[in-house]
Amino acid sequence: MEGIQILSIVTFFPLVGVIALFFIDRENVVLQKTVTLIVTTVAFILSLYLLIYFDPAKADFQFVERHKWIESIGATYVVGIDGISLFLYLLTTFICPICILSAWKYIDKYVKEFLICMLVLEVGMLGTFCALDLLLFYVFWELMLIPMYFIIGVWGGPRRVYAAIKFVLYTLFGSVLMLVAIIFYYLYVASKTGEYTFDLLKWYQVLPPFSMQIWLFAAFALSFAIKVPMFPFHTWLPDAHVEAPTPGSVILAGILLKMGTYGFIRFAIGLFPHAAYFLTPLVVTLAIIGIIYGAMVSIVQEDVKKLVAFSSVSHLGAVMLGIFAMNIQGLEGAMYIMLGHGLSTGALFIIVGMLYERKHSRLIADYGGVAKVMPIMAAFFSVTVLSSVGLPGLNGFIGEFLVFLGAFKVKPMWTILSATCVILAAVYLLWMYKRVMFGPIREENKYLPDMDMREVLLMVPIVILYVVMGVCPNYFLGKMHTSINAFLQGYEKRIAMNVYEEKVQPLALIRGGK
Amino acid sequence: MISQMNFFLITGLLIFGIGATGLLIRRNLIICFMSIELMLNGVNLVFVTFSHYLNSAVGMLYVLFIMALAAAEVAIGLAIILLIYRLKGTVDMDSLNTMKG
Amino acid sequence: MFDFIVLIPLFPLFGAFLNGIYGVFRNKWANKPSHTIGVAAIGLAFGLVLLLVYKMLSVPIVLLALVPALGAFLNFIFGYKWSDKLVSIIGVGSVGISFVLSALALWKLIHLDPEARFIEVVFYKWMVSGNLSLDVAFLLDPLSAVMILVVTGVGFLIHAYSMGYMHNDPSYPRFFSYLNLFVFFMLILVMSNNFPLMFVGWEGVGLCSYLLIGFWFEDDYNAYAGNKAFIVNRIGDFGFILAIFLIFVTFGTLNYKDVFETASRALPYNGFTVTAITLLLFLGATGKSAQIPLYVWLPDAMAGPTPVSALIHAATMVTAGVYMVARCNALYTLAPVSLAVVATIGALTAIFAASMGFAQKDIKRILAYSTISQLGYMFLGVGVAAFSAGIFHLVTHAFFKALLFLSAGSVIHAMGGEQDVMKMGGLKGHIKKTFIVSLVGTLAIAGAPGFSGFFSKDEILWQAYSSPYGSKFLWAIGVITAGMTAFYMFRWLFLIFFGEERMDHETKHHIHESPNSMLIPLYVLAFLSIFGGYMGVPESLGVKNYFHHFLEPVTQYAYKVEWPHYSHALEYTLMIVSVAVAFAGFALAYICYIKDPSIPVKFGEKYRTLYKWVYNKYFVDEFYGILFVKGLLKTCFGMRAFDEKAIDGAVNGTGKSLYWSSILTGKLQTGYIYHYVWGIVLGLLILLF
Amino acid sequence: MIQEYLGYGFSALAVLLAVSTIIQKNPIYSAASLIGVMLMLACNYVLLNAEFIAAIQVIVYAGAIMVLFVFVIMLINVEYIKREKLYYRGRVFGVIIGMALLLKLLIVGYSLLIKVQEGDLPIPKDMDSTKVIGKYLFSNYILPFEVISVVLLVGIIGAVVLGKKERNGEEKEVVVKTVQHVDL
Repeated sequence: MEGIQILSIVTFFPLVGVIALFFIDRENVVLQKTVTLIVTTVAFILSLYLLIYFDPAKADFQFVERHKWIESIGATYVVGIDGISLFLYLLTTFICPICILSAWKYIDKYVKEFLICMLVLEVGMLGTFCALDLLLFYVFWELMLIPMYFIIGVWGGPRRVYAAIKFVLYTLFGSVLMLVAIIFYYLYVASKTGEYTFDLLKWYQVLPPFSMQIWLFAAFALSFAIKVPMFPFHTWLPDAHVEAPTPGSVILAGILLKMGTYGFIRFAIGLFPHAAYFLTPLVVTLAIIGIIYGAMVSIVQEDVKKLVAFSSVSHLGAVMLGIFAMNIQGLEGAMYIMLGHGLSTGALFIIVGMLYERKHSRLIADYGGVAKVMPIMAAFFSVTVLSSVGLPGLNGFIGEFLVFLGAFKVKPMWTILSATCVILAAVYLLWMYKRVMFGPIREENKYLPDMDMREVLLMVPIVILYVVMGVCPNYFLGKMHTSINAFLQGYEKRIAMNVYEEKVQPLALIRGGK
Repeated sequence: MISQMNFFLITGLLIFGIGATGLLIRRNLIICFMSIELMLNGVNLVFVTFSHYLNSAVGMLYVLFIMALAAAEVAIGLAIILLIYRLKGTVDMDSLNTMKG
Repeated sequence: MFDFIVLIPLFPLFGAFLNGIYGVFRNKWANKPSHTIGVAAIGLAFGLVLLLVYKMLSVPIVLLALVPALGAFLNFIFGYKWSDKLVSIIGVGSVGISFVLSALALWKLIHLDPEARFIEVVFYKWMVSGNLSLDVAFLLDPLSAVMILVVTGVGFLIHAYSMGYMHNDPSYPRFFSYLNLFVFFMLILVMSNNFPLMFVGWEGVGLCSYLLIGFWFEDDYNAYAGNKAFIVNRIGDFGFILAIFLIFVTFGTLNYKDVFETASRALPYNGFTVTAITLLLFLGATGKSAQIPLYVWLPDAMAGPTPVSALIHAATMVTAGVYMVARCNALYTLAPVSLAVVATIGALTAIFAASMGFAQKDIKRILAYSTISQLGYMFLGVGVAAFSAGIFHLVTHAFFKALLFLSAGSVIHAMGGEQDVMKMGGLKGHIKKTFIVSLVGTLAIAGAPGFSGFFSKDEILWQAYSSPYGSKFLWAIGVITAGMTAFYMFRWLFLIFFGEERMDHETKHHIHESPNSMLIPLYVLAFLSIFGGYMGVPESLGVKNYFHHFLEPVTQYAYKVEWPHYSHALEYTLMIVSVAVAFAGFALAYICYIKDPSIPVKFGEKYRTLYKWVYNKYFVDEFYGILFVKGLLKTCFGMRAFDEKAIDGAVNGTGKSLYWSSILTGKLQTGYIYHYVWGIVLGLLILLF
Repeated sequence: MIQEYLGYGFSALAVLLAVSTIIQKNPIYSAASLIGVMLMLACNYVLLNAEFIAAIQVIVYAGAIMVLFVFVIMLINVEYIKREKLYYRGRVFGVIIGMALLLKLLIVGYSLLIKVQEGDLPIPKDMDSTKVIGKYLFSNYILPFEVISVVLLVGIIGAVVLGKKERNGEEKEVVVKTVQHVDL
């Protein structure tokens, strides 16, 4: 196993596709798509290596690679995964081929550019999940933004430019603050240890004083909260989702949102435990508001995509609740919702995209009774909706159950409030499903074609995963236990240290820099 | 010795300042451009002076570089002025405000 | 030796899976090469799953599964024409095998010592997280044995009945797929050995109920009714899941056995925690079992096909709440407050729903209110800690209510889809066989002595009177309800089968008896409705109460308190009173609907307001509609406006303000070069200072 | 000693000519004054033992660059340029600011002068400045030298591109207009 730098290979493998695409004739669209599909699929298959050789008993990062990068400022290329990032990484490689397949007909202009964007986006996402160097993380984090900007802005709906700019500016706003915090902490680490480094593992060994933690946490948390998106920072999401093309929405909902929550676990809480502990009431309050608010707003949406977007706000609120419950059930549940939401919401967007391809409308009112002419679509749609509702036996339930259980252990009131989304989710999703699929069929919808082989093939793996994740969650949870336990132990150990005495002089820190 | 050096330095500064003043008070593009040359020459004098009195060749080398840059700058700058004149029929700065925000 | 019980729920699941796939793809696969591929793939998957199960259990009994598998495979190969037959084989066969296995399980269980009748079979580890460790494990004890027998037995009969009833429906495979899925989830519900797994079944049956109510989804009302059922159930589930969390936090485990043993050992009597747990659980039960205040979905649920109403909304699913309360008797006996709540809600629902049944005109809705009322009875039973009595009534009710619904289905079938009892009448002569079984069912539900309903209802009434948790008041409500039940059930019977024929000629011409595939299940159910009660004859009549003793290992917690002793004479008296009241109900119905059919009309005219209230179900639906649905929607619209105006407005406002301020600062760029030079020089000066 | 006085004289002349450069209304006079400034500075360079620089100053600045200026002034309608307003709001203020800058530079320069130290790359006593420059330019400063040559190349190409006449209609009209102006 030594010597094979599998993480780097998988992470940068999509670039092979980019190079290949450069040499394909612009007119030959099918070949372009095929090549991209093959490349992303191979990346997925390669990433299965991680799953097979991942040692669930080890709490450390695995498959770690270290290379020199920018020596003069102490930035290194360090990648590695643990139980927390493993499945997010795999989810990314899994979703990407599906996205390409879902874009097969949807994207009809600038196909080559689109595929290049998708491949670069995949590199960015994979890198974000495995980077263990803060500067590297930041580079990947920003790298995702650019292709996503183009995907929304070029291939999106009528208000795509507005949505794309809103998305990029909003996200950039947060990440710039994060960059400031990274640099600040970098200088602090240097002043403490005398070593200039961006290495996360070395940063973990330093514990800044409380007054500093609060600010740094706030900067990191704001950046991640926008990405998640948490309650007051969510408005970019509906716009971006509505305007983005299907694959864009899938990636956005399936993976990009998880980066915020992942960042919370790995960086915001991992580095600044006291601040996280201190601000837990605030974050949890926002999360609970997000859960209920997202659900209630989506009840009355007229646009299916917007509805699903707001349901994401609700689900991601549950993830945040689980994370900040700070116990094993909460965290594992949060991880599980992340995975489950990645699949089910991604699939919802794919299905909405399919409907849109047929009828060029996303308004619920334009459908009705479609199940009659599209039985296959109705079946896949219903399974997906049910998975999103959190029906036991499918993936959504396990995560919600664990999260609410974890939250209940901390404060029952948290769960009592947030579990109302169990009811509300049924209301908005089933009501939407009813209005789209059931009822008398309209004349103009009578000849909508059902799903074809490609579309069935694209949905089947997702649906199988729903069931597998719902029926055998232990397989997935088993790989997370050690890492999450270690994370919690580290958190508890660090939180027991006294950080309230030390004072820092920020200006002295900056002047003392290199 | 030092007083002599100061004198040259002051001359350089004066020429630089006169150049800056010219830049401020004139509206003719060509004359402004010449003022810039004046400023450059003032700086050149200071460089050479220091080079002489401090016994270092760096100053002279820099003067050479500045001259080369000035040559390139004048070539392009004058070409631009010509072009502006061709397009606008004037080199008066008052009529050149298309970059207005 | 009991490992095979794992297969009991699995068979219906296989059936659901196969029929579901087939139903979804059958239009696509008809006469296409992909047909064969798809079929082969599914057959392979089926075989693999069976192999897996077989390896896991190493029990030869798995081989039984290969028979329908082979049949399925062959039938798939032979194409579209035979598909309905194939679907029936898979659908009915899988439940049939489950029934056989359940009977086998019961048989084996009976041959164990009463103390040893508690068998847990671990299927596999479900989820582990910290100190939470859950198995997919099945529990076989007297209670679950009774339940699986009812579920698979009645389920099998209703499946068989559906073959005839749903004949020629274009979505035939889908129907059987859902029905099988329902049986699977119901079996999971009753066989699980921990709360979350029960919750899986609990939600799963809710899902199937949703799917089956909205089975004919082209009609908007059906889909609406399905949604209503699911959402109202979810409100109950909310309580259930909170109860699960509270149980876990209190006990650190979710396994029944551990929870109940710890509870009876460590929890204080009438403590806050146990009361909270039991009340939350009961909230779940009110949702699923249609009790006040969450009963509103059940009448609408009659929008589904009649076999569905029989199986799900009468015999099995709606009784899940009763099962749960009985299952948690160890907790409930510790919480007298909760028991009182259960009993009161049960009694109130019983009388309330019975009164709503008086004025209904839909043949199935009358039965739906009757179901709600009978469920209230069951809760009255378990609410006075007479858990075995509640379960007993559950069983007998499953028999006679399934019988009544299926007879109603037979009537509807005969009338060509007509459901209004006001447009029936005098059918006795046309469909005699259906009439006879309906009569049996009506007699059973009315509590005619000797029929199954008599024994079970009477036991509940007696316990309501005599139990330490009971009272004369509860008993009185029960007795009055018994009278009302007899009245509206005979009204139902008389309106359909007696009196003048009120249907039009066209319909009358087409009235025909149902086919044998529908009638045979009716006969079996009629037999059970008559004789099913004899397994629980009260001891005062001098026989051993088998049912009660069989369940005793499960319900033992109820007998830790001292039960008062009353004389047999009192019991006889009460029995006679209730029979007399029931007879009075019958007599009243006879007078009103056979002797002088004008009485109800006159009565309705005289007390117009009362009639209107009863007919409109006291406007509860409308009240809920305004209070919750409209209120929720209003709030949501408000929130959406808030989101778009305030939050997004703030975001866009930031952008806009930046835009305008940049336009303002842009004015500083005059475009004059010398202004920039000024800027440079001034800046230089400032820097030098 | 004579050198010292020569220095004063050249410097004084240079300053005077510089002032003349910026206040002449006619650009040609300005250019002539500027040439004078450069020549005076060249003389100063000779006094400062920088013969090579002095030569370059005369050849490149006074020769090449200023010739370019004069060419351009010739190409542009001188009559038109002469119409520039010499007195307007802000001119006085401009002079004040310029003088303030000068003063400030003097003050700052003086304060910095105290810190002046011996520089690196010393000039050996037995070498003249040309040799020194050659030696250092092709050893220590080889990279900047190369870079500056590239810059010059870019400058040449840039000037050519900018000066190239466009061939589409609208552009032509302007060119014609320009030619007419020259004729005038």
